[in-house]
Amino acid sequence: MSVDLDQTPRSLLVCDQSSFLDEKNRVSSQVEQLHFNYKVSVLLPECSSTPSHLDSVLNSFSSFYLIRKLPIYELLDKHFLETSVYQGSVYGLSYRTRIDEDNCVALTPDGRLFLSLDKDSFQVLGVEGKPSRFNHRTNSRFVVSIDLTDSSMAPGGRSYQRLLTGLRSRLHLKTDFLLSHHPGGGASLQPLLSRYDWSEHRPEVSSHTLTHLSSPDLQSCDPHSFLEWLGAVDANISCENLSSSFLSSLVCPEPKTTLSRSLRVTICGMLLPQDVHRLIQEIRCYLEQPRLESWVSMTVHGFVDSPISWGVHEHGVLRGGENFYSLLLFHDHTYRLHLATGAHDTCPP
Amino acid sequence: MVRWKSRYLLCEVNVVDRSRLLLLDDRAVAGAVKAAVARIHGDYGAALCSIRFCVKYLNAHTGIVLLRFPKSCYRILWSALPFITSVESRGQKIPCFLNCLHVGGTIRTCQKFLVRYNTQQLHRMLPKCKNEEEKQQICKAILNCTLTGKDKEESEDESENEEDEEE
Amino acid sequence: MSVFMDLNLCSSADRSGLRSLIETAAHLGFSTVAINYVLEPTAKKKPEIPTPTPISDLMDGLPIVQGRSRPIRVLNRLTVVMSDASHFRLNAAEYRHFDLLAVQPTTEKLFHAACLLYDVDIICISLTEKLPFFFKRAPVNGAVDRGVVFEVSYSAAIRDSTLRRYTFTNAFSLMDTCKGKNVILSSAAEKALELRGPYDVTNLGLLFGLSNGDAKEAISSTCRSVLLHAETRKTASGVIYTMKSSSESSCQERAPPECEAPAAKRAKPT
Amino acid sequence: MRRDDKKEESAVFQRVVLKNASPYHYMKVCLVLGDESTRLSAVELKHFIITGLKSLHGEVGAALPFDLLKYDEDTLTALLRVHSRGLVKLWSSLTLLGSYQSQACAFRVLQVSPFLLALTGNSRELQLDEGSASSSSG
Repeated sequence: MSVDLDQTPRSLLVCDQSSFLDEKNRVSSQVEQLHFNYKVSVLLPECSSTPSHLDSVLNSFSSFYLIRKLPIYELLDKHFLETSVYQGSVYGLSYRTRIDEDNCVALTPDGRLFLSLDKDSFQVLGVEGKPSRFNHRTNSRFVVSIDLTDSSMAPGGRSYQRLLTGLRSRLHLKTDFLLSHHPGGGASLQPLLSRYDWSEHRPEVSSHTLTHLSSPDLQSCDPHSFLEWLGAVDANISCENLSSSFLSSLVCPEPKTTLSRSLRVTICGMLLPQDVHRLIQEIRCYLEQPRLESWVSMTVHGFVDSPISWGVHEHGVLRGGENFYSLLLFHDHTYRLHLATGAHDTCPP
Repeated sequence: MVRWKSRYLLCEVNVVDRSRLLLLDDRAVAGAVKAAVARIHGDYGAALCSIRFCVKYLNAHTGIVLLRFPKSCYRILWSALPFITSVESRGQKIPCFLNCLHVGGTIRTCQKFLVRYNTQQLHRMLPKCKNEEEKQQICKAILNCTLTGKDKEESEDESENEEDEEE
Repeated sequence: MSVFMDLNLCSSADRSGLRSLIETAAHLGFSTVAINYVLEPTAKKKPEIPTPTPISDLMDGLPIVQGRSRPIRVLNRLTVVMSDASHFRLNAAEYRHFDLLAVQPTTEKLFHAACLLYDVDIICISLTEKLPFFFKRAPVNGAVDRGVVFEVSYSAAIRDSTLRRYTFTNAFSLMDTCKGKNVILSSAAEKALELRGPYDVTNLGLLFGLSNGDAKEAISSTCRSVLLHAETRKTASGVIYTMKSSSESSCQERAPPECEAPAAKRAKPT
Repeated sequence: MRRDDKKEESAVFQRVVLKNASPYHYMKVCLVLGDESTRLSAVELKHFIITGLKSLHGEVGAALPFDLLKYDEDTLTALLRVHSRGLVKLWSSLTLLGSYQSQACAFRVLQVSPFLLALTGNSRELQLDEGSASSSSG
């Protein structure tokens, strides 16, 4: 044992640079793989009001439902499986549960159910799972991952029955649950909703005008300074400091330019990757017209307490469960993508 | 049996007036180290400095001190040593600074180093003797001391008894 | 990881103070807290073992844990400060009123006995004075094997600079001996402003010489195993659990909610 | 700190993975005072934090550079930036600060992250119960 107060937990930042015109670009798969998005924030330089196209896309983001005290075995309901899960594009995530403390549940659009359980619950449930990757000395957290579309999980089958009785009569897992589905998928959630206390929520859109914003040179700026600057813009932090100032020495990286009027639009709630993808397409159209500044930046934050982040990779919280990406789009269809995760996470795709 | 791992720092107390070295004692040096650590590293440092810290050996004649720190935090404690500017002993303030000569894992390695170091010093000093007679005297004195092992001379005394290593 | 717990909130006669302590703990994100009653027998007088105040008397409804939809769980704990072996009575019936049992030995002999013999859940180390003894590996390892945990409380370090130094020194030598295993971090807070959030406590654990993972376990998983250990103390090796049928209603309340679970599985510490 | 280029197929597509390279950590903290009417200015708050650093980590701690990026006097909420190497020291001294001008106080650390952006999108802050929704139950 040695004393080292200088160490901080791991953090990862992946920087991709490519063009939408390049066939190998993977933006759409990277966007699709982050299933549970909490907040999207778009920064439009030299823009005074939201362009109507963007506005309509933002306002057409799918709404989501909050179900209070949903018993998780309801997700295995035969009717629900047939009308929703098998149709695809159903997103579900437990709400008001914390991944490092409580039992968390996630339902992904491809019909997989993820349960992140503490040791007691896991043993009581009695279903096969594996220890969490982020256990420390003892195995105190377990992850159960079930493919509901698999033939062995068909209603009536043995493993289906085992899970159902586990959830229904042994574990009694009940949580508040966020549920959403993509309208194109054809799933219907109403039968499930009608049985419980639920409410419908629309993602909240807000916009904010920033005047006299200094911005760094985006082509030469290093990733961390760029993300810091973007964070400062999002958090309304002034970069107008002297580097010798007592209170704060945060400055905009040189060389910098000043943007007279910029617009920041944020949308918050449980957002679907499909909608985010539509937004990206719309921003690309927006960039095609000649403008004063030829870039737009978009940041997407994932849910901190989701059992998975990108794809099916397990996600956890050590001190903060950050998982977000920031996409910087340019006029010439090139882009820069920064994907960041905290200590308990795998490398983003 | 598992051993408590320690680090021993062999330091030299440098003063202007060598006669005042004789005023030093273990407690004064320990106090000066603790005060410096508390000033530089605050409560946290002061707390670390009370775990198994002690002045293992002090030679007031030559100004050699051997400090023991726990291995896990000796670096942070060591970093405070340069900030010692004086040692207060018997009501007197002795301006001095500590010069760390060697860091060892056991007292034995420190002792070995000290013997070698002092031999070097002797070779450096000998040419400075005013005449041949003086040189002879010193050599004789040293030889006496090593042979009998009982040193009353003021020359380099290496007879530090080997302290038992803690188990 | 399991839920965050703070197994030491100082009890006091001031009920509103205690209420605000529990409320603050819930607000900070602790899901389980224990109210600590201290018994300090001296050579001259032997005080009565206190009976814990039922939570229902203290507050009407339990506060909701922040960011969650369930209320906080409040336990009772007794700490016996021992300066003599006679101060701790094995199997005293009065101890059964408490969910958790802790001892605070003040001599090396008693520390040795507490680690290896006494049927307790927690061994408190007085962190606010120079320890009269060193931690030896043998008794500490014995305690680790038996599932008894050591407690380090931080609120003294908030109050005063001298106490802070002792806290760090003693905590650090303890961690050196037990290598971060079987340690819980708790507040021992008397006032609501002496409580700190779970992640803050984790970070403070680094200064006590714990690693990131160990520090987080010290307020979650290890606390959970303490609770399980406490349950096995009440039961026959965690296999059989007896309840008096006459006072069924009161017992039922204290019995943990997931009672249907196979006892053997739940009772295994860690 | 490690920097490894996973692949570099052409000049167009480039992927760089930065591990533990974040130079700063960001903290969102809130000061709770025993007497709720007391107000601090930004300079006072920074001095107060430095006092805490000095008492816990001595002169080395007092010399630790950190920035007060944003401060709201009404809610006593602040955003701090500190070099990653100094995070543990700053955080621990905030934790152990117990009194401001002889009144009890406590710093509540709301969030810590190596990315400033993460502080603006914390899903734990999602509140869905307060109105704004067309609610129905069945």
